[in-house]
Amino acid sequence: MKRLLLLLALSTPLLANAQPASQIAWTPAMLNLVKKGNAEKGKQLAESCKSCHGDQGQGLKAETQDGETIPAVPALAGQLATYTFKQLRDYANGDRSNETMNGIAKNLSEQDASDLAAWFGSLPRTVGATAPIKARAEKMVALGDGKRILPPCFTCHGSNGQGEKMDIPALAGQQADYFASTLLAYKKAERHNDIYSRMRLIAQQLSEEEIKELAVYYQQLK
Amino acid sequence: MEQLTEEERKRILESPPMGTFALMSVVLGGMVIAWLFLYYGVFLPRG
Amino acid sequence: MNNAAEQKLVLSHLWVAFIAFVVACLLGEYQVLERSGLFPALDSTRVYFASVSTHGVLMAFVLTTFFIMGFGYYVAVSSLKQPLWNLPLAWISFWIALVGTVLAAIPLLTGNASVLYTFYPPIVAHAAFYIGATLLVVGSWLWCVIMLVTFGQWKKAHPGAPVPLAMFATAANALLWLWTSAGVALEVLFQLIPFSLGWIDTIDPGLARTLFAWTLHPIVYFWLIPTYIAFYVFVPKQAGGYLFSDEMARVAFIVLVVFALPIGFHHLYMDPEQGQGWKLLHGIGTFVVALPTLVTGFTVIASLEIAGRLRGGKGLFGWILALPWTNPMVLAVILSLLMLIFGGFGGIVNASYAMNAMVHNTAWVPGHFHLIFGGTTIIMYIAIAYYLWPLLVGKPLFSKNLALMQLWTWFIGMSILTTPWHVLGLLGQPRRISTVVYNNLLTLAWQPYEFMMILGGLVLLGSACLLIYILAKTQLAPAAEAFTGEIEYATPIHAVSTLPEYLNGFKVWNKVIAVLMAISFGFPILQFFFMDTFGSSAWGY
Amino acid sequence: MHTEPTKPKSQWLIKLFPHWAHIHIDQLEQKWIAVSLAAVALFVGIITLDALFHGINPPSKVETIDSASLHLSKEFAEDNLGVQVDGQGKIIIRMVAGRYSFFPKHIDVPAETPLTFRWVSMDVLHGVHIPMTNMSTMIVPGYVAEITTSFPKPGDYPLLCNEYCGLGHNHMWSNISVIAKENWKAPTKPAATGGTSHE
Repeated sequence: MKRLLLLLALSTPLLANAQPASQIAWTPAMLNLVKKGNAEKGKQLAESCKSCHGDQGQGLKAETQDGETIPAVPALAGQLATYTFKQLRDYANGDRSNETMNGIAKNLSEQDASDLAAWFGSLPRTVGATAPIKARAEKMVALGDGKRILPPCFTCHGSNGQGEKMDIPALAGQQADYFASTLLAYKKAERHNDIYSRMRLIAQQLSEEEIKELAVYYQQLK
Repeated sequence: MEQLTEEERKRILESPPMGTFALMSVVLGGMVIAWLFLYYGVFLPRG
Repeated sequence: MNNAAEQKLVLSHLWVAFIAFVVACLLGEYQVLERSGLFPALDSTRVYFASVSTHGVLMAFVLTTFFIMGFGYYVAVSSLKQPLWNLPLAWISFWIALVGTVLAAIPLLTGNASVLYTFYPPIVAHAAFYIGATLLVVGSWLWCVIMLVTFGQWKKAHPGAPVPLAMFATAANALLWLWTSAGVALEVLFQLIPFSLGWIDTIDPGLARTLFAWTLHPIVYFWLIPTYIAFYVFVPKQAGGYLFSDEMARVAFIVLVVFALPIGFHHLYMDPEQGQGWKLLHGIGTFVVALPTLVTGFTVIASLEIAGRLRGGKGLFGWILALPWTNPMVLAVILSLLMLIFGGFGGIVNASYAMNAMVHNTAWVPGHFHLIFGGTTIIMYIAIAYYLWPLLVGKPLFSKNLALMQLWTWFIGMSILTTPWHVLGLLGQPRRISTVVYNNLLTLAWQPYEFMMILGGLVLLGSACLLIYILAKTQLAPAAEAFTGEIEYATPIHAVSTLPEYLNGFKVWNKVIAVLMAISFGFPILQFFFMDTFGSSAWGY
Repeated sequence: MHTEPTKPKSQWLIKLFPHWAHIHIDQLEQKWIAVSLAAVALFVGIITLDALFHGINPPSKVETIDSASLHLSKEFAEDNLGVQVDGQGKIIIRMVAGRYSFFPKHIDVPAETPLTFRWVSMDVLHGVHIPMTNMSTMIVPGYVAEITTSFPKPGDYPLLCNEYCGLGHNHMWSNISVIAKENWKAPTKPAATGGTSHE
């Protein structure tokens, strides 16, 4: 009976007018699928990820070559498996767009995504280059800003930037360039796979300056 | 404390506690009034 | 009671209770300071919620349970005038409860159990927290067994004789606690522990809340009964008079126990998982349980009136001034009853079904329960401690004047603390917030009240420290003066010779409770197994 | 006060329980019990009559929902949230609570008009109330909390989370504008009436 209802619930969006932000729902079945991800298999699959995401899944910062900016690549090491899994599925379903990743993710099964997520989750997080941390960023992380209805970052992303159940990403050690471009994409609603616009609503309230400061802060967090 | 005769003691022990009744009635009456005020004066007007 | 072994048992329990109490008071003051936002250095949401969780657990579970167990042993031995049945079992119960407390304290203090003392699934804490809390309850169950066996044995040895009122009420409390704790025990054993260990994927928060509501109301009567015992069996004697009515006291305790249980849904008025008919039924039951408190108020004040008149008080209210206000027990009962007026009124408002929307989860609620628990209930725990300590350590009380000052400051601090809380509630401030960050005109009016609460908390903290100082000084004083006091239980004006069995035992009441519980909780619990419910997976915080 | 005992007219308790005759229950105490019963009966009477005849009840619609996949459901899809007017002119407001906000972030509603709120949680336990109004309910994951109320006074009100839901609980709030009835316009949204593909 429950399964039937679940099926119904999952099939209704096909009839609805607008697309939901993401097709992924953290039902117990979905959570178990991620939990059972096989890191060993993920490791083999991840061979082809290395060229962009690095040997250790540490990502890449943005680079300018011949006047063209090559965008930053996110660090995946130590990321929550649920988060990585959801992004891969969102890429596959077209709920998040990135030319390269959409193509790659479409060729991965749910099980592959789960294995990859498990593998990257098992890698140790890397700590990025140092740059001075602004007090304003620290304040935003610890206290938020009531005036703008901004909760402190740590309440969702963890006091060590370690992420949180179900799928709040770990931010510690994330490539600052990637971090900043992601928040900007949320701000402009170019990225929109956050359910109920949760991150978009927050990013809209942040200035570009603040976003850059937070990026520096989180890259250095252990 | 003045000494009470046995008779006075007995009388006190058997007399009904009018003071208590009066005191409790005032308190309970106050509660009823305050409750009615909150119910009809605050709760219902709030929608 | 002159048996050193039993004195040690009682003292150990009471010390655990009061140490938990003073630590919790310290945390309480930190919380009002943090919340005011006056001291940016203190602002930490993580510490705040770890602190609130610990404060609640220490006050509501540790202070109460250990005090009630220790006091129960004392009452059993002194009122029945016989040694305690199974002293080793009592010590086992003590250690189980203490180990449980420590086990729960570790995740609490390290911020791994910031789920507040009412648990809040589907947020999960570290499993050690639930297991520790369970051990504390298991320890208290052994106490219940000891109390009920003692009660039964005495009755068998004295057929037809009325059980002394103090022991009757203590046994009533043991029975109440067994019934009360069953709800939360079901929740913890079948939902929270397996959930926190990852043995089950989901739990239904609706069912969890229903089970907790089973416990949540009668637990406050478990805490309150020692206070009522002191009202009935110590106060009249200390005031220089007699208990107005022994029988009405028994009736009050029975109604309290029977009707405290099937009415927990007034905690769920605003919840979507129970229907309105059940809520209304529990609501009416909640009003019924106001009756024994009204009767208790009458009996106790009537006892005081007679004492005042015996001391020469005249006129309708002259007896009030004639009372011995410098007797700690008498002063405590006066202050306790004063707080009961306002705390009780707040409770009636909470209980008023749809009107609950006006105050639900606002600052009004902590204002209410601090007044009635921290005020009415705890001030009598303190008065009992002042009365028992000399008897337990064989030395006179360190200073009566300091004790009186301590009781006054406790009352004043509680008044300063809880008045703004009630007002804030009516203005709509939510409870359980660590700072006011809302940026809205309606919320700016709250600030001055926050400052008043800092003052109230400070007075209470000072008062709690003074209590510990007095108790420690009494115990550690050089044993120069021999203290030869005896415990004195109040005698009723009209001696009780025979009683109908239902006023002298609980067999029939136990069955009544079973029926009432089946009626009021049967369907509301079973519905979760018939509906298509969707469980929640575990979340952090 | 004289020694003459009052007439035993208030011996009703003994009449009710004849075998209590040998038990001492003061007549005044019996009177007090009668007074207490009357007060309690007054409270219970008002509450019960209002509940039965005026529909003044707390939110108690026992309706379940899968909180994990709300955004995939029809009713609580992101586009379907907020204020809508149904076929009968009834105003229904669908809101999602999730750490740490209410979605949608801001709504406009008319004053002095019955409003039906349907609240759901996408994660943990929440509660919501609007100060100075009776809009208050718990939001339990797995259940829809439905409450019908009205706002007597126009103004900007905060929507506050009132149940501990995690470390960001303090920050969980948003705004609601209550607009004078005559100035309020029903939102014109696509599929505002629910559409035809209902299941």
